[in-house]
Amino acid sequence: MENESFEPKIVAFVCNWCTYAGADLTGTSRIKYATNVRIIRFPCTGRIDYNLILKAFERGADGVIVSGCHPNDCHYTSGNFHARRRWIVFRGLLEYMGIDPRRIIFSWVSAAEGAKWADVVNRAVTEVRQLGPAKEFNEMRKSQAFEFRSV
Amino acid sequence: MTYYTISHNNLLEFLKSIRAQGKKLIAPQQREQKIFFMETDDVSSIVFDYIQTSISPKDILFPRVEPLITYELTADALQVNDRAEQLPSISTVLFGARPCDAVALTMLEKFFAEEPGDPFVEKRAKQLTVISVSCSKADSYCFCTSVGVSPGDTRGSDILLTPCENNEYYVEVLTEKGNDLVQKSQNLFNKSEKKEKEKYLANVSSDIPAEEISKRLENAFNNPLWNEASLRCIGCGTCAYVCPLCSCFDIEDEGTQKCGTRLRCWDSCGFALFTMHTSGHNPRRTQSERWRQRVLHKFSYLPQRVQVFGCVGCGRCSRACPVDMNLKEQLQLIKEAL
Amino acid sequence: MSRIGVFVCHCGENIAATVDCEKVAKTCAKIPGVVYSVDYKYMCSDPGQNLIREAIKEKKLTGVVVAACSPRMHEPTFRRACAEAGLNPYLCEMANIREQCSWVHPKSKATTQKAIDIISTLVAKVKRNRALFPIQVPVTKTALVIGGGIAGIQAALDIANSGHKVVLVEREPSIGGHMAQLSETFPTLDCSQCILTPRMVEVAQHPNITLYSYSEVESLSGFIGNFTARIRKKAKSIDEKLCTGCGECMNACPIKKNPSEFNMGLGTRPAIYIPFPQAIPNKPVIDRERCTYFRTGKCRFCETKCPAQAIRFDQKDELIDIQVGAVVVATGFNVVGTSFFPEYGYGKYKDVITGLQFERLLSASGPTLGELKRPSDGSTPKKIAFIACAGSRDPAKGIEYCSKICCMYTAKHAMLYKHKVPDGDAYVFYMDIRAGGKGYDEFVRRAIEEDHVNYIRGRVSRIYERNGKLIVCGADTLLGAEPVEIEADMVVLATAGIANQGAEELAQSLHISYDHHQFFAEAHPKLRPVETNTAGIFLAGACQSPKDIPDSVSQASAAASKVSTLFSQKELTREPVVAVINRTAPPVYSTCVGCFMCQSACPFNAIEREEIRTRDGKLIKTVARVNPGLCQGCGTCVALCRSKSIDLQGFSNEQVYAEVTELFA
Amino acid sequence: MNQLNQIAKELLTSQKVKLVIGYGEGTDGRVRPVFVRKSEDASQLIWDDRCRQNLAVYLNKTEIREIGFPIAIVSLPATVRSIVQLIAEHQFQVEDVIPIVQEGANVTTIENKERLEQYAAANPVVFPPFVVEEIENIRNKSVEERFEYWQEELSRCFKCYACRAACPLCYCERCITDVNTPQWVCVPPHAIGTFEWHMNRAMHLAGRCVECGSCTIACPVGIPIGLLTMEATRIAREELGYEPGIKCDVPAALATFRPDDKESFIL
Repeated sequence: MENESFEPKIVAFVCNWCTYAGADLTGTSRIKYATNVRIIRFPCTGRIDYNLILKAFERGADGVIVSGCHPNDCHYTSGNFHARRRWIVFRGLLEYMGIDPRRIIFSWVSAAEGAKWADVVNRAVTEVRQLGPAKEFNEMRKSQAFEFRSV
Repeated sequence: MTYYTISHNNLLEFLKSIRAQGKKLIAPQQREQKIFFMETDDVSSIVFDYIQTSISPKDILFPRVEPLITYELTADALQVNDRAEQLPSISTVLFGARPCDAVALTMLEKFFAEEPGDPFVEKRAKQLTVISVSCSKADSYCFCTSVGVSPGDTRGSDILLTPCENNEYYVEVLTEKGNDLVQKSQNLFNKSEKKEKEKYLANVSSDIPAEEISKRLENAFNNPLWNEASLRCIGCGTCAYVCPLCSCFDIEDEGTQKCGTRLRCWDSCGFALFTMHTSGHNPRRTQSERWRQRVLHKFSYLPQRVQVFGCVGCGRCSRACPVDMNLKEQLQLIKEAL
Repeated sequence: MSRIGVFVCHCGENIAATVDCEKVAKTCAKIPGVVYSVDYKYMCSDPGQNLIREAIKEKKLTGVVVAACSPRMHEPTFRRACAEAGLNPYLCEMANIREQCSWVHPKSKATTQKAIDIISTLVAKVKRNRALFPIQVPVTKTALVIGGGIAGIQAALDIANSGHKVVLVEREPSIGGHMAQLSETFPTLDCSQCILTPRMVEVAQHPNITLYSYSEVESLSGFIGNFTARIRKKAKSIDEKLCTGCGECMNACPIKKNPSEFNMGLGTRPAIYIPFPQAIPNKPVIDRERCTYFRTGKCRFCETKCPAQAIRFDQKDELIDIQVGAVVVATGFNVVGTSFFPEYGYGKYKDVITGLQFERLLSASGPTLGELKRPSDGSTPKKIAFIACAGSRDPAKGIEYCSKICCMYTAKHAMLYKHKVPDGDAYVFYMDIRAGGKGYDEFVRRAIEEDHVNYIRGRVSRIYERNGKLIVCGADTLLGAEPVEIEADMVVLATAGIANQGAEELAQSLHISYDHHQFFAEAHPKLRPVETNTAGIFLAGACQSPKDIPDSVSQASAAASKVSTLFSQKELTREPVVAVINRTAPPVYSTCVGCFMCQSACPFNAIEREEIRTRDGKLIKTVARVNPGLCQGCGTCVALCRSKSIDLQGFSNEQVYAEVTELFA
Repeated sequence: MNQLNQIAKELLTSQKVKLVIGYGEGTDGRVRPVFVRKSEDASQLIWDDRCRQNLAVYLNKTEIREIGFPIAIVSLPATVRSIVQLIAEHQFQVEDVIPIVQEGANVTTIENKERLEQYAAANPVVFPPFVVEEIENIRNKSVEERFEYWQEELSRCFKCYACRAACPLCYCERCITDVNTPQWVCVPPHAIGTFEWHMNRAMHLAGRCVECGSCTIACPVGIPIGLLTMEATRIAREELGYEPGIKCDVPAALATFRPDDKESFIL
């Protein structure tokens, strides 16, 4: 694999009640996983603005994990359902605009699924490593063409 | 001033040679049924049959996004870079500008030359050579002659080509910069007498005397006409963005605590946000007030302040307006109403 | 300018073993805005907390980041410490460098770097934190109990006994609900009415309870502590103050052959009636659909016979608005109708009846005065079949769930049958016997072993009539699915319990959620089983799912205790992590454009419409408003708002944005 | 269009409406929006194939609101759908706006909710052939090719916001791009800035865009910009089963959910 030495930068947006607690459990269970991920805590997946995912990529993330409570387990009953809809549209549009949606890993990780969290992270790291750096965003950042822009 | 003629084929050769000299060549190109000034390596892609490009060439002097400074916070110091000093030196040739565009470019240069001056526009203008092509066609949106510009105007051009018979152009070399270019490809040009080019030019009627309108506008601020006239205006920035003279901008800072850039971006008085105060108060709350600002700025404030109109009558705003806000017609309305 | 303090905890070796805490503290000291950064062995210990308290005072900190364990562990600890030092507790954030860093990664530079990154995102966040203050909501200390069955009665009595006012609303002319219809109750076989009626009387006499019978809740607005309920008091056509309940009117009524609802259609009642002798209130109502006067304009016999002159034909429905602080929904359940079992001939054969009808036949106050006579010819059934799971656990019929009470009451029915007809044969067709509960399995065993009820494990496919007998065709799965045919005199269906009629409409008017069977939904199936998602509304009894009496009663008491807890406080205190809609100076007032997408997305109905008007009352615009009493702070509306006119305190747009961008600064 | 003029005239004479928004003759063979307040001016109204702009955009304009409801509006099928969507989003009431529509060979008005919803549902927006072609063209591209395609197209965008101004459903008083605390959308029209802007526009119009194409028509640099919001609506339609602009009291696609929404992409 040509990308083996590449260490992807991954941001995880997680809900407080399930995945954050699940990630805590990974810790208390001393299950090891890759160091590439930085977790940001939200009250609920419903709170996660798709713009934050965009911002993460624009600022240099190579992958994003979004994770929350399983359906019907949402602390607020339906925040995750709303989020799920949003992701359906968001993923579709990203793909339409030419961004590989595999860079965003969506998952449901409950407070009891410490092992699953480690698995999700490791999987994300492997997959994003295979995809390589987020070249589309790098390209856009570079082409902040400040000289005459051909129109 | 020297005069030549050049055949269409030789003109293409001439443009090719410009590119070969390592200069940046910007010329009309077609994209999605519209004509734009675009950088090109391939002279065969240049479009000749157009009345006006969709967007003015002001981008060349005043790009839509201009980094003014960059900063970086390192372990021991804050470093600020003046981007003006880093502007690349590359001579640029604009081909296919209309005489009105060329006039507008000089005016734009003057606007930015006002105290304290603007090194970006100044440097770019210095590097720019303008080869304009006179208008042999005009459409109903054109009204250059009403604002003191003509289809064969030589102001602002370094070389002016006027299409005449036999697929030839009458060439007026107007400046030293123009002459330099011609000298390098002398063999492509035929010496010529000074010609009377009027007969080759489009006829643009001058039925809207801008000076007169300018006078009438002095007391028009509270006239109900603005509301009526702009009822269909939807408040986009198209007119300002295609205009060769609109030069309002907005300063944006993009960055973090560690590094970043200060950018100058185009802005438009048509936007509600243009005059929005932090408090939420907006002195130009409605679109009619913004439309009034646009007209008054171009036809009253600028003439009062610097004795020029903020308009060269190119008609781009009217052509581009999604709701047919026709500037020429609007001036006519003002003339009748006031 | 921010003055942030960073406190890096070693957690003994828990963090320090893999993270270079000293280096972390030193690096963090260089983050712009950080004025103090220190590491310490145990931050949560007294000296550790002291370190924070002292630093807040000495360094005049405007924000604190404690880099230690999970905020789920010690956030309250450190926020309290900050508060003790005079810093608003919401200006303290925790960076989780233990569970999500030191414990999951080996000792390495990368691990230390991750700890630094985590801290810097939280420094970026805390710089944008604002001081927040708990939200106080006033509470009206009156509860509304909807439904006067055993659950509603229990809840009303419990709340009333704890000293609070209760308004009890019952749809029928009398309280009592289904329990009043039962003959005896499992597993003790004590008489249902004997244990219920004293409670009913207590309700009627309790000084804290206002009873609205023959009434329905029409709408509910407001929020926890501050609801307004609109009650429709249906016209009873009598003046309750004058009526003595003597019953002369009922005797006078010429239209006597109306099917009695109380007796499940097995008996009759007049058009002016009291549903059953022990009814509370014990005053009649006129059934206007059956009454001759209301149908034809003539009659008024009852009026002439009424010694108290209490009949009021011109009475109208009355709408009453009451202010309440909490609501207990106890609207009970229903059983499936006749059309549900074409294969069992229910509705076609008179002697195929439901369990509830059987209860009435067994009841001493029932249409047969407790004698077991079959409806068709009044004879005593010598052979009887009971079919458990009639409709329940049958996905093909659309009811996947277990109705929970049928196994027990079927055993009870069979047992009572054997007690009444000792020489009769009782057969029970069942799928499984579910007899979890105190004394329950023993009870079933008694039916089988002592009363010799024949239990056949298998389902009944069809019932048809032959020579005056009901032929019950089933299979005995324990005997290798061998076909079984019973020639029964009577069949009792343990029909599935379903949501009460009108449950969906009621849920909508109360703004509570319900499942696809129209049973009301609890906030959490395990941890919040009596609360709904709408704060201040609680559930009791079978309106949530089929339940037996002890379960209904305990849930009712639980709901009542929730209400009492709510009422025990002067004001309700809520976490300030709530959404707010921005307000700006005129002429904008708010950037909200009133599309109300937030309103439809909010799981808690916390978003209201607010009309912004000029001083002389002219409407300027309608914008959203978050009711902080209802908002739970999920932030779904915030992410949804296109114009970014809503923000979530504690997780504001600026805060989360700063966290994300800080990672790549 | 005598019928149209007649209807407009009657609506104004009977004072049933204060204003009729319609199409009139513009300059150089173009049509333009006209605002008729006096019955004698009703003859200005025309209706032919050139009339493609969605006039519902004016229903939220301050100056038009100052004239006051009820307003009659010459409506294409897409216009009716945007009116329904605007009602669903509480921007005005059914009785505030009277669409004037073509039904078969006739021009009629729609004056109640049932008819409005019925008309909207029965008259889907028909895409012009070049749009259908372009949709197909993009569908056949790989993700990489799509990136190139949009980068090339969006490189012309200079953020004049004509797309926003021409859209009847972009009625926010403060657009997200004008929010600067935090700066959700980079203001400059550089690659990131334009990508963000168009992504946001598409997300905001997901399940709300009625596919009228007014944004594409308005774009002065010829970006087929409507394809983005149309794609968002296609996703809402195909994956969420949601059709915008046909029901007056249904919450927007992203303001609601179904427990069985697809989640094959979620681990």
